[in-house]
Amino acid sequence: MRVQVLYFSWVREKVGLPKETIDTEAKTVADLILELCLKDERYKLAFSSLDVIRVALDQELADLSSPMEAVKEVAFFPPMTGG
Amino acid sequence: MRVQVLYFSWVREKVGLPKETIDTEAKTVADLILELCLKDERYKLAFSSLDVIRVALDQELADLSSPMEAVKEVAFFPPMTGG
Amino acid sequence: MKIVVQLEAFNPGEQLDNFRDQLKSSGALVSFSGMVRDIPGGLAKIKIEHYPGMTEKAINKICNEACLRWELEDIMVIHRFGNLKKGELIMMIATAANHRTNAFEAAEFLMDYLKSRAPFWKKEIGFEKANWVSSKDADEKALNRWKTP
Amino acid sequence: MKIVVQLEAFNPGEQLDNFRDQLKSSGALVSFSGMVRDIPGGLAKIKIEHYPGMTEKAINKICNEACLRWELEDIMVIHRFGNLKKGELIMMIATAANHRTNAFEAAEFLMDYLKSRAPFWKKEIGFEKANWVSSKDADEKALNRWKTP
Repeated sequence: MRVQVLYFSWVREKVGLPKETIDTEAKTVADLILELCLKDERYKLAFSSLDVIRVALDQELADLSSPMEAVKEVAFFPPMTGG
Repeated sequence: MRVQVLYFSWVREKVGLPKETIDTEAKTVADLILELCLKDERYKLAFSSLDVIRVALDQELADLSSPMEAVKEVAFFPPMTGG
Repeated sequence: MKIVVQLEAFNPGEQLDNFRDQLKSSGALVSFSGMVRDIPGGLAKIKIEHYPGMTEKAINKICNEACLRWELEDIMVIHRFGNLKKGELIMMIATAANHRTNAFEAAEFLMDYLKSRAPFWKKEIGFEKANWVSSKDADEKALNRWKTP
Repeated sequence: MKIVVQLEAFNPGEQLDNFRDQLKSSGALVSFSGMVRDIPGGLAKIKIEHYPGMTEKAINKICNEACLRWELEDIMVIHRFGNLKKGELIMMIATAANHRTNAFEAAEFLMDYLKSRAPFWKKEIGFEKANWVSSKDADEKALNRWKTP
């Protein structure tokens, strides 16, 4: 399965890129994070505190346990601070 | 004691005048209302439901039981509806 | 602090910009504008009566109370009297504070008190009949949430 | 309903007037404007990042939810991204309703959700250091009051 992965705010700064395309067999968001962390230290750094990581699947807020099935776009970012 | 008495909104319309000067020995606002009602039917009409009468003494909200001592200006009106 | 009671119409956008232009440190600005609504049967105009002299004092007192309760950088209250047509602006308030909760709460407090404690009375003059607007129980009850225990 | 996410500065007064001009029946109009505050040590600028595509969707969802919960005639949300200086306007919302409680509650609801559920991130760039703004527990807790039992 090929997904577009986007990073924002300090997650983007720690990962070192705004987006990338990834081939993955991850069943859940948590699986995907684990896969990324095994790939490179930068991901471990970005995902070191999962309680401050938020995720969107195809531009809808989701949970770390949400299934990745049929998802085309995953985004990781810290808690939002708009307004 | 000479006081200026002002009327607003439908209290003014029922009394039939916006203000008048009155010589009174009333000790409280309630005394003054009674005095006015004994004077003329128009006041009885205006003050027939005391629960919808509000009073200000020298431009500060007061109660029907408030003392009239040293007061120069009394105003009667319905509950306010600004904003 | 700007408190104005006036006969003349005013422009809410202009007032909002002027109020904001002189702020130094606030991060939050809340405004409320009250407009003349229609009534069943149609509205020719409303007429607002007030108690000159007391009105400004009463509004001042309400604004000072708000400044004691919340950290506010500034407050503005503009209230018209006289004849107003449907859709016309009756009044406007604005509050500026560091944080949004202060600005929102102070604005709601001001509105609740202006409604029931500032000497204004509205008369709705319809095409068929005219009525003084009655005060609502809800408006008197709204004050309860600001009562300190 | 007007939802705009833009780089450009805008004028709150003009937006308020435009919003009000197209209202037909509302008696109450609440607006909130958020401005860039200073930080200890001084602020060179803030930078707001967002998630193009998702941002508009998220704001739309929040506005639709507000329209379900309160009787509103109209809603406006304008939020900027990019570089902003101290005192500059970050965002503005407006709500129009028949009665003031609806307009106030809907405005507070919008602000609470925009703060924590719309994909914006603020970075404060001071003269000495730069920091991403952390989310506040208070902002997350603010959402609780809108949870239906």
